Amino acid sequence: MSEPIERSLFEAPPIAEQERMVEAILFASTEPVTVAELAARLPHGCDAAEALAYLRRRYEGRGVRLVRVGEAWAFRTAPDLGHLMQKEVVEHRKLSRAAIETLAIIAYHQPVTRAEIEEIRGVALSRGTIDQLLEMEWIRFGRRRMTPGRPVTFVVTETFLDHFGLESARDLPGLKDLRAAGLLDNRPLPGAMQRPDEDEGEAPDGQSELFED
Amino acid sequence: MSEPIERSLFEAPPIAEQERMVEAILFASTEPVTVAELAARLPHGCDAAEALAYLRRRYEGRGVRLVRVGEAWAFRTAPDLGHLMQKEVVEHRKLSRAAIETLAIIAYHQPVTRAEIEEIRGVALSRGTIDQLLEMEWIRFGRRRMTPGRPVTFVVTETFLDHFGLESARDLPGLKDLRAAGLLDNRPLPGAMQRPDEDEGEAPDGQSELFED
Amino acid sequence: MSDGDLFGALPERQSVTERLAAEALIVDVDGFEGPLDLLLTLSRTQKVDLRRISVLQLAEQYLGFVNKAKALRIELAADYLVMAAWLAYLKSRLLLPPDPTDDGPSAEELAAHLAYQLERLQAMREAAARLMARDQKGRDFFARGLPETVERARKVTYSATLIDLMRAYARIRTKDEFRPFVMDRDHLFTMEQALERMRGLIGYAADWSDLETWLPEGWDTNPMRRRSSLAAHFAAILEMAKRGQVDIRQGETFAPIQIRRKDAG
Repeated sequence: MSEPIERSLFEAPPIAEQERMVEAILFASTEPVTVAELAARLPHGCDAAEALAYLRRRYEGRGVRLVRVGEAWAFRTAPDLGHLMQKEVVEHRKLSRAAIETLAIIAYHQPVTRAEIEEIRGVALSRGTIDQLLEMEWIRFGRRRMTPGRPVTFVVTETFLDHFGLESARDLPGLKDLRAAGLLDNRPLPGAMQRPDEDEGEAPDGQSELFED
Repeated sequence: MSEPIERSLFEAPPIAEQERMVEAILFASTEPVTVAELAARLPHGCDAAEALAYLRRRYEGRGVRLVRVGEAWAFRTAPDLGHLMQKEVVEHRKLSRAAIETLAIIAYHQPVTRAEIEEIRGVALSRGTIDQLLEMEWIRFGRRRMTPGRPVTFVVTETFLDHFGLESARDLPGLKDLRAAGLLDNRPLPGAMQRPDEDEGEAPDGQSELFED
Repeated sequence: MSDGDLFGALPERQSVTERLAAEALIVDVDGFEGPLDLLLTLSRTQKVDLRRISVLQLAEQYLGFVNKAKALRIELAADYLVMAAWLAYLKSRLLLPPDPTDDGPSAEELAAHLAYQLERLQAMREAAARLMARDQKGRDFFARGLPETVERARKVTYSATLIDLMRAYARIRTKDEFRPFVMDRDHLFTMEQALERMRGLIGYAADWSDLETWLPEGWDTNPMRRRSSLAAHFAAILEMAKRGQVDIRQGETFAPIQIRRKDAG
């Protein structure tokens, strides 16, 4: 698009360029933008209203439209495509401390039983916590432990690895790595080296497999 | 635009309509959307990759561009219009020189261990440097190295690619020249533990995997 | 070691500005990120491509630097001294004829490796600079500012990052290791102690009473001990209030804090 006739007497950019500018501003803005605000942000001599009009025409019939919200303008997806947005409507919440701790224990100690989780955390595990993690498909049931009562065990899933960007549970950093990354207070400095017993010591079986380095 | 020839034998919408749909989905999201996710959200029989190709062409030269980030796609404002966006600028914690160098070393040498980073910089990594980069989600843990001690490795993330406008880690500036100059080799001190035949050959595990095409 | 040879004489020919620069380095020793960084800076005074650097000359520049630092009584970190020892060794190896019985790496190989390390560090510095000079998100280009959500089929997703996960694990695995840092343990009353103590005593607090009357004997006179025990007991009763074991009230700002046992049921 080139409209040399539209060139302002000042040094305003061509209208096609002004349209690009308005497009970028409206796209990046966190709320609808008024014509006055647009004018204030465009270089001197620009005609925000005209650029808007061009832009609006350009998006006619597209998947996104330029719509007026009160006195301001914003991009919105075309109403007929609303059904595609269903997956977008997710509410993000942080996992509770209990859930994240339980998850961490399962990830590091898997396969692990409920009793073992409780022992490590030192508190009883509420039913909802495990249910929640199961529902999120971050953990699943593993093999039953061949001990009295044959308790079920928990392990982490592919979905879990995917979410945390891990290729396998073995790639989870060990305590030594956590210390090195500064995630762990290591006041007794190279603690991992000096007192290996504290790190690996009371770990249940599966752990040794994970951390044996 | 209408391309009746493109009509699929199934009930997939015309490609122009698919393009609109992809446009709407990508516009609605701040984060890059993977091709797989697009495919999952489009009606059955759609060709997300083809629709993306059309869409990318449509936005060439506009104020907003379609960019690739790893396996995903996103709309981003054209970099030449950054000056108009002062209002949107997010203040980043300023990275220390050590953090910036560490980041570059991880990006260019990935997957790389902490010891290798220290060897390249000739100085111990201070606590918190890796932590900071992890927290920014610019790096993550990669596969453990299959060497004694099985050290964890670090690699850069899609968030990193997105931040620096890179399609993939292969597009890092100057990567080819650095590799051709042998500056990305893992070359230990002569006579040090490793056998000399190990220097010559390939990059450490995984490196080839990441950069080979 | 004789200075009469070709390489040894070089530093003598340093210009005044280079010498000033070298002295400025000394003052600025804190600014260096380790011996390799210092070597890289010193190598710039040779004004040649890093691939053609004289490692021998560089070794001497470094040793000169370390000597000056010593003369100025500047304490150098151990790794600088380790590098100095290694460079002194390398220098002697480079100057002496090779020992035919030595089957380790030759002095030239060692020198070449050092040059390689410098070149690689320099290359990474430049790569880092190029990376940071790229257009960056949130500065030069921007994501959609107004992501859209449609009020339909609302689904709650819980998120957590790997950092959260690792911190959680670190917290569990090290909870016994954490201890408050104190210079003088005699004057410190911990929250755990206070909690332990209050748990035993709370049964007697049937009526409102000032928290300060509950401080242990011997901890209410010395100001430091008083402050520590008061803080510990305050934290302890907050914890107990959270567990529903105790009620707390305060008439107004800075008024005495009062506690009362909460009757079970």
